[in-house]
Amino acid sequence: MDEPVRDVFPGIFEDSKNPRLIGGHCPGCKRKFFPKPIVCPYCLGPVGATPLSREGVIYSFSIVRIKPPFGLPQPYPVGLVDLVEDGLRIITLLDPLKTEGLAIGKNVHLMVEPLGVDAGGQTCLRYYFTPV
Amino acid sequence: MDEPVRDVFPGIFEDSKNPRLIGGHCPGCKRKFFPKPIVCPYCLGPVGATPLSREGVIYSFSIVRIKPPFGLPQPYPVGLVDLVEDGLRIITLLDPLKTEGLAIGKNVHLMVEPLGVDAGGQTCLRYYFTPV
Amino acid sequence: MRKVDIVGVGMTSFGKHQDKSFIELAVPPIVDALKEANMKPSQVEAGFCSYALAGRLFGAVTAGQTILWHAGINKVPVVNVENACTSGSTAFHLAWMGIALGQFDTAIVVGVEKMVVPNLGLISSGDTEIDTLEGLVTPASFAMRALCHMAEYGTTAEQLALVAVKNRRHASLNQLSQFRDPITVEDVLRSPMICDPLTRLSCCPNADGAAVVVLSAAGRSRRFTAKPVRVAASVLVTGSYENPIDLVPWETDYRACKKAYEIAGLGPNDLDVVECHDAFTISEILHYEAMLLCPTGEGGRLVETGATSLGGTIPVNPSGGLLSKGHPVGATGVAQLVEGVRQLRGEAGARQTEGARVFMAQCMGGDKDGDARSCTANILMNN
Amino acid sequence: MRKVDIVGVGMTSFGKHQDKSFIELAVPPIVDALKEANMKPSQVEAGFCSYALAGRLFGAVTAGQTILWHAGINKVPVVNVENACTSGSTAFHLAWMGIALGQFDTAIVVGVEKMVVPNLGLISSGDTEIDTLEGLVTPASFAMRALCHMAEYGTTAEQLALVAVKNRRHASLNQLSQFRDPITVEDVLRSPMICDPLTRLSCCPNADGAAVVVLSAAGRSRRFTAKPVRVAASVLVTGSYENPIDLVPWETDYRACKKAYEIAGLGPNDLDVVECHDAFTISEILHYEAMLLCPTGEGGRLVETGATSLGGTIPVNPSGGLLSKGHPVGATGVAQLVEGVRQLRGEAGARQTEGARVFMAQCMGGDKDGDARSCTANILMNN
Ligand SMILES: [Zn+2]
Ligand SMILES: [Zn+2]
Repeated sequence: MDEPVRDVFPGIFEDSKNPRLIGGHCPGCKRKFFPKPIVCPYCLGPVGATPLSREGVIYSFSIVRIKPPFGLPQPYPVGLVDLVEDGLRIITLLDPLKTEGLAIGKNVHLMVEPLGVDAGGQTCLRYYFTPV
Repeated sequence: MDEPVRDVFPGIFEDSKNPRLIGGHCPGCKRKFFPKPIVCPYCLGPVGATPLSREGVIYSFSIVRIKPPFGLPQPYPVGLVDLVEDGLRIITLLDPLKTEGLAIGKNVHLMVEPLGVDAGGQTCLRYYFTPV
Repeated sequence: MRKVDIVGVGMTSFGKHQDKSFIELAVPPIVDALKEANMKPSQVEAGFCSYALAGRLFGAVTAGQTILWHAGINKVPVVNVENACTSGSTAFHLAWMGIALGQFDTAIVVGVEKMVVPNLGLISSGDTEIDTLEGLVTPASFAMRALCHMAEYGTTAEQLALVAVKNRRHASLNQLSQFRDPITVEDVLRSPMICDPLTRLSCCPNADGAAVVVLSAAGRSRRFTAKPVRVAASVLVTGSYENPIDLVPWETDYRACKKAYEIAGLGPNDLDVVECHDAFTISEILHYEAMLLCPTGEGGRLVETGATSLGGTIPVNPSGGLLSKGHPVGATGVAQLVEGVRQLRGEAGARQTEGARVFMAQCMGGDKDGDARSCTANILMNN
Repeated sequence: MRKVDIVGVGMTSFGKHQDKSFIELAVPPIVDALKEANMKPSQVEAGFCSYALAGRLFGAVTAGQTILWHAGINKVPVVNVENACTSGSTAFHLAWMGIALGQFDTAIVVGVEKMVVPNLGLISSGDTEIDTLEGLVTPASFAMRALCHMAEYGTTAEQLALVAVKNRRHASLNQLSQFRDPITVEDVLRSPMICDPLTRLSCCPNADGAAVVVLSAAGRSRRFTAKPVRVAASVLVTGSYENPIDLVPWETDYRACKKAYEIAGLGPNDLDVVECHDAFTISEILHYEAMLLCPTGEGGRLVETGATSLGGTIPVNPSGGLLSKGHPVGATGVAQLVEGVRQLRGEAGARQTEGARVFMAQCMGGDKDGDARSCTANILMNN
């Protein structure tokens, strides 16, 4: 049997049929974070793990046309996406098959698929957002 | 035809039948240096190239028994050798075939031979001192 | 707090120096700067050396000590500083601080980087950071800023391109710049797309280079030079990294510049000439706004007016900027100050800003969560 | 010049931390040190972070900013410092300088390194330096010092080994040390030869680790802690690199320690406890002599008397030293100060030096031409 494909970075998403990014939540400050910080930067208290919204809105984006890092497709889009429910703006890969028609304000949702390689050069699961 | 074997570092020795290290000489300060510095550190004036003495005396040494860098033999000796004529004490490889009988005060003389690889992994000429 | 002057400067050309090692590159401009300052190596009381990539590329450690030894400087405190693109301006800040506060009377700052090497790869915010793993290359983060600026303020691709065109025109007057041939807006727009909307000519090239500044307590600076240049303010800050963060306006940039103005007791109208961190065309436009050369959102229109060209009301990047010179990371922040000193001394030749009395250098570096990890603002003036 | 106090410290255990990234390693001791100091992140006015190898190993740039952000510290000046084995003590020196001279009132120093990684390779003075290419690995340069010391002063292999035995005995009392099982002189002498006469147990092991110190202007330190520890002297020097240079005695080492004594107005007899840079057994013996704990050449006999053991007249490396803890380069110099603070506060538990009032930390790093490129000496005391 094949070994399961690893996550690009440990602990940052759940890979189920309906994937979720795993952020942090400070019970003291009521703030959310992505990725989950080591402690809460506001009160230095412990931070719990919390799944984040699957739905986002593009704040800004670009299409990277140079030779891609980590075995990503050429070209690939990257963006800052607002997770409106969580009050977070996160840096994320966007769907490499949908470089056309991206725009500020466009609704996107989360995907987790095998895509590119990790820092060690192994095929891995990556999260990205795709236009709805 | 084979390409000529490169020097471990450009410009630090002449590889003739009687090899010489190439040091620096400041005409102002009358000081010698090895390797040749970019300018004279004492007066910041230009430094000429000068061949150094082939004969040296061991000031101190050690035998490196760990996994060697740059494809050197295991073990290999390294030392600080006084070039008495030049008033210089220099760090140098010692003869890897003569790790026995090395001692402080022992007379040594300069050799240049293909030995190990350079920073780029290519076989190269290296200088070393061998017991007389 | 004591006043501090720059009493000598030196720099290599920026570009390819394939024949020289990282160490060899740094030594001649030290010798030049000391000569200019009429200062002996033994009179230098502290050394600050900046390089950001040589550890990774060449296994360099404590390289500043070796570099300074080559120029006859030993025994004194030497510190090697890394602060991404602000490495050089941070080294300068520390040297200024030590003199201003009386720890030493003279100091030398050496910024150096050798980047035109086969194994350079992409420069990112760290190989194991999630942003990097998710494909955030440096030009993309500036491309996203550009898109926001265009959407929010109506800035055009042509206005962005004009930054590169202007800086190349300036560079044509600077023998030390890597690229000196004039380019047009069309050239910029038609060069290969790197990260939409930034084309190749919208991004600064790599370079090898070194730059040096020698500092003295102001009370002693006339022993060294007839033309000391005063450090009116030296500011270093890090980002706020608030989330959600707005890409424009750039709070960290505004904060650093504002603090420098306050310390110097000056405002944007007092500036005669500026060098800023034009790593990308959009960067210069953002920095105009942070330096308050124009209201937020007006940067694109400002470059269009010609105000920031040589001969305009406030020339920006007379040296040609990073866009023309290239960006040897550890040297960049020091080279900006070298240009400032030459402008203030009236020694900038064909690119001289007439009667320049006040100069500002703005520098930024290190991406994190849509913010900069480091930003410096240094103001120099004649006295 | 203002007086400066240490008001909080923290450190990880030194050893293998395979589950933690370089960044993750550094954050918990910051949190601990701030708690100890009863200081909020927003009260920290400047940050100095030291790492020497993370650029090479992980492509890290401006990592200090990221580390400090994780502990809630943003906006303030942050500098990343590299000074080989003295990276941490140099970062401390800069933080001390900024407070002593009034640039800021509080500062944090974070030293961190992650070295237990597969791709570490040999640490040398730079991959392209001639010494390195000619086979000079770091243990060899200390082995040559050992040989000189033995030939000139009659120091024995057993005396050298006693340094490792003593430090391991100390380490058995320190939960944070990587190696804690007692060893004998025979163990040291029979462990595999690395560079004659230095065996494996004569050389410090690699480690991952982080250490943190929080500083305050003395006038305010009681707001933060009931047990502030005063910085009596902080000295940074570089080598003289004279040629020919004598390997023993080590002029640069003597010069740094002498300067620290002068600034503190103290002498070796005033010291109660010491941490020094025992990267190799011979190093500690050389440092005894440079710190004037004994006359030149007598270091081997000093360790034999037990004077430098816990319970002796001047315990050296009560923490277990680099030989037991390991040597995470960027963290080492800060960890020495953490041990000093704990000793002076009377919080060192089973390894406490009774009534310790004055502590010295000596650190050295970066080989060049038979000299050190950097040497620091810091004296701490109760007040
Ligand atoms: Zn919180
Ligand atoms: Zn000379």
